[in-house]
Amino acid sequence: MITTDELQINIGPQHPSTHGVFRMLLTVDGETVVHLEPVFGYLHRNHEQLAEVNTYLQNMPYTDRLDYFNSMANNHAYALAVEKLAGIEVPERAEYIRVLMVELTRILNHAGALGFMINDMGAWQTPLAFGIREREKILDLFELVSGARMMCNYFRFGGVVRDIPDEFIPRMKKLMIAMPAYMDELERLLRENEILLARSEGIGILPREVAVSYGVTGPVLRGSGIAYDIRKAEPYSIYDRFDFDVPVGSVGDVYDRFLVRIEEMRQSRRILEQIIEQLPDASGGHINPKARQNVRPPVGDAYARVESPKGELGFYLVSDGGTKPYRYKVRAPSFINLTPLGDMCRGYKVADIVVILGSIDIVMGEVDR
Amino acid sequence: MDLVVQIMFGVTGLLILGAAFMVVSVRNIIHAALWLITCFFGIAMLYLLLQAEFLAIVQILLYIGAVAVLVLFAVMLTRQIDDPDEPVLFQRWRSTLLITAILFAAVLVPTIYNHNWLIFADPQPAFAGPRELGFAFMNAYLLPFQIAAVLLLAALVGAIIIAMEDQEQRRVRVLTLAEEVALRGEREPSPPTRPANPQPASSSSNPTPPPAPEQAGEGA
Amino acid sequence: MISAVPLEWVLILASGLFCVGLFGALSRRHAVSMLMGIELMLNAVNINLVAFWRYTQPDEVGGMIFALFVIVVAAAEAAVGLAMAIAIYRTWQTVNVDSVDSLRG
Amino acid sequence: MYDVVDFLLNTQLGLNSPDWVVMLISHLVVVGMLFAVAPLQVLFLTYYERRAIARMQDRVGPNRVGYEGLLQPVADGVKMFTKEDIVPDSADKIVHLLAPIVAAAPVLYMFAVLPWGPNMIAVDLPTGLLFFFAISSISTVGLLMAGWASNNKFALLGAMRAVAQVVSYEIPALLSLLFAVMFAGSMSLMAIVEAQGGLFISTTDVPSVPDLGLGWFVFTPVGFLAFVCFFIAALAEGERTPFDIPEADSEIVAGYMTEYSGMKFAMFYLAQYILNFLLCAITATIFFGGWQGPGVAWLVSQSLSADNPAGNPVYNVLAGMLGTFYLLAKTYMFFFVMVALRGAFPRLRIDQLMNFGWKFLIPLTMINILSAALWIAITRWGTAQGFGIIEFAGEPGNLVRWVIAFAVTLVINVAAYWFLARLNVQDHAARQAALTAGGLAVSPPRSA
Repeated sequence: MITTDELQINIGPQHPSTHGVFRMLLTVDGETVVHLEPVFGYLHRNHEQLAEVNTYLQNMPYTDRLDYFNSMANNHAYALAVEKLAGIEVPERAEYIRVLMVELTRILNHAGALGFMINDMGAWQTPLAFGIREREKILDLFELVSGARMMCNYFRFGGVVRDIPDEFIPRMKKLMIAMPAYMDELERLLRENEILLARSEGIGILPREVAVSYGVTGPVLRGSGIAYDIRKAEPYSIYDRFDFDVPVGSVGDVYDRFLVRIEEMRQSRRILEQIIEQLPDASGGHINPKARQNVRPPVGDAYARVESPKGELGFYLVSDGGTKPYRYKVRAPSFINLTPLGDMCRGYKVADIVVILGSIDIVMGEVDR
Repeated sequence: MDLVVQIMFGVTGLLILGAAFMVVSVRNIIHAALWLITCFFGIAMLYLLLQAEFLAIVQILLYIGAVAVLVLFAVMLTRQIDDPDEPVLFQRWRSTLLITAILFAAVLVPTIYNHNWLIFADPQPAFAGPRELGFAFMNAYLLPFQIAAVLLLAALVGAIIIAMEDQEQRRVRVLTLAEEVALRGEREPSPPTRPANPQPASSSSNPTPPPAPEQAGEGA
Repeated sequence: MISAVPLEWVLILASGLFCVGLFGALSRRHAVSMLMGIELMLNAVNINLVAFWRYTQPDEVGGMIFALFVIVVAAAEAAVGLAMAIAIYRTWQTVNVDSVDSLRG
Repeated sequence: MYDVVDFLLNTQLGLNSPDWVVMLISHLVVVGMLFAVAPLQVLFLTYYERRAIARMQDRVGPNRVGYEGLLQPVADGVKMFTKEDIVPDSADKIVHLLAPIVAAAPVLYMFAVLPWGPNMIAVDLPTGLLFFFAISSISTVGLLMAGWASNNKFALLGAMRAVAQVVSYEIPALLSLLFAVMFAGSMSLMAIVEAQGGLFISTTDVPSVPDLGLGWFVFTPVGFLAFVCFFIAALAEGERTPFDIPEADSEIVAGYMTEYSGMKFAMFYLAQYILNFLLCAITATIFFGGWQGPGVAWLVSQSLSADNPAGNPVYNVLAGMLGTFYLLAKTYMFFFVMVALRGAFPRLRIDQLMNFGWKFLIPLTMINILSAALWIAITRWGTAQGFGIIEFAGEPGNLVRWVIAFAVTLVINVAAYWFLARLNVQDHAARQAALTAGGLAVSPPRSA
């Protein structure tokens, strides 16, 4: 009603809700965002260049640090790329274990992402504690198999570094019995809370055409109504053996991204159930014994992509026949998903941008690399 | 006891006049507004000395809580706080000062001293609490009370109309992405109601054509 | 109070406040500053009203009522005045009343 | 308090002190109690809030300093005192220094009119309720000063939000409290509490009801609706979740407090917690009978006073203690509600907050004033005011009138709530439909 001066505000690089060192250069008119420019690169640590002076196996722990929430998924994509480049077979049991780990990762990532996002909306840590609680249980399982909770470094070319221990499957079954109740609880929290609805419905709409033109992937794209999932579109590993659905939203707002994430957790649980049924016994081995870890792939290039919890994660490798990759490139979903942020936030209020940012679910380790 | 009251009156008066003087003389307009609040506070103290409790509270509630905050707000909105090159006062401020000084010293003070005020020799203790005021408002002063209400309403409407811009001049609202896309007509309207659940696209049906796989997507 | 402080003292205080307010209203260039000067003058009037009520007619509420009406008018005046200051600022990008002397709307 | 001091000094010790000495001593005792209680309250409130929220989040909370962490607030206080006081280089130093004082001082004044027990009040102002809110509006100035003087955009935005929110929620808060003034016929908080004796039915409406100190205003439809409205407005005034928008940590860091550290920050913190405590206390006082409760009235009747010179001063003390206990119990209950809300809910957006206040709360409180007037007319007025029709003879007459008033106001309030809620839901639904339809009525794109 009253024309006010436009004001420029820096949100970040040090700010409670930028999920890392990230800056949003904001032009506001009153409380309305006129322009938003995402500025990143503060966390750049030379990941891709570093990879070119390391051997292939030495790079495996580095991929953990990309998206530190989902080290298993990163490992998977990188292992797939190297296996494609060097032509390494993976035993049946190893494939199952890999998919099992990756789907567990998806559940823990979505639980954490939802918790953090509601935290950004201003809830004082209780929803975050909800998310973290479930994540902790899954991290316990990861600790059981790999010895580490976050930086698992569990995958190897041609399999996984060691077989799952005996008590793993019973503990996982116990966890999975509790899971539906947890997911229902989370969904009720989202669907029935008036304030959460008011803060998420109609906020940060990303129309489907725009989403496609930006190359957005993952739950953000599916929230905009496009059923694109690499596990379906270009099944890798053994995903063609499982029966699961791809949830999509209709409007493309924050609320749809909520619901898509919750439904994806349910579908992941469905996959986990099928894995437990079909898991081959240990006789097949957890790693291809012929696969050399000090791999020396033939000259050529390979691109492998997986559906990481945040979207399409791809590794592009060029080999010159040596022990180190000649070129190493990461297609990081957080980075690509972050590019439409400026457009998505325009016209909304200052309070909404942190929610929109939270709903994109970025990890700055992956954005800046 | 008299001396105490006189000292209190003196301190209050000095506070009022000093703050008022700062209001008209400081350069920074925010500081002027803060001095104005101090002045209002002093006046509330004076009302307490004059045993007008209710008025003192209303003074604080309305002048400090509403008018002064409104002034501060308006100053912050206009944001032209400090322009060191521009003088604070008009060119002719000296003549203005002279006029007001003459008004004070030659007109008001002699008048006040020369007039014979009809003061009761032995006035009873005053009490005009909310109950007495309420009766007065509802009986003797009912019409002025209602006129004041109408005045407030008119001021409210007037302020809104003045501060509101003309429809043509109004700055166009910042469009959100969805509105822009809808405006460009690139998107056929989606169903008006949101489905109860995100519909799982059946695994058998062919999915929407995927976006082109972006190898080395962001163009390093 | 009433025996210790004569009515004249209060009246002189009020008239001093009035003169300071008048000076502010006449000589400041900033529109909001002028408004503050006017508020000071209105307050001076209020002090007068309350003083007369207290010293001459403490058994009636008329003085208080008038003071309350003045407060109401002052509030209305502040709202409209500030709206005008904002309107001026929007049109001319300044609140200096010297440079706002054209009669074009 | 006056009676007890008078009894001790003049009757027991035989000092024959003049009246003003007794008055001064009795006031000083109350003031001293308040100054001892207020900071301790804040210390305990922070500890209580942290422990309660920790319990909601499967954590333990502070449990290291002292028994079960009870000394944690003291340790925090020491930390605050010894922290470096950082003033930004471009800040307006003096205003920056004054802002926390201006924000904190008025809040302490508000204790002056709060009744702690029968005859336990620092100053029984005839305009106590108005004083309470007038004083609290001064701290708004402190927030604006803090926001402006810090020369920080987050702080300025936070201050703007704070002022917009506090000023616009003062209206429903005051409007919803008006009913108590009408019911009790006074703005004195003591009188409002005293009007709430009885057993579910206030003795002011039906004098024959046994006085168990339970005739709280919240048991009437008018009082209940006002309570709900006031508590929501109090959440906004005290900047509590879900209305903690001015200091939204995930958006504007800490709002107007962003550039404050050390003692100045502690002052803001102190002001906020005292304000929260006082808002809870005023809720308890106006809607839940304050110090009223079973037993207080009996103790008061046994105690020493001007009307009852034969009373025992022990009963004065006992009545005071019981009343204070009731008040604090109620206050802590409301504070727990605040804490639970903070642990459960995200915050609203500033425009949603404003919409809620102006479009829902204010109309509702206005209708509530109408119901209050009807209540007064039905229960109190007689032939003199032109309400002879409902004047029933005899003692049950009052009860019948009370029942009629209850029914009428209940119908009005429920209808008002239903109507407004429906209006707002329709509004919301229309906007959502426009949103999902993609056919938004928008102004043409901005020409460069």
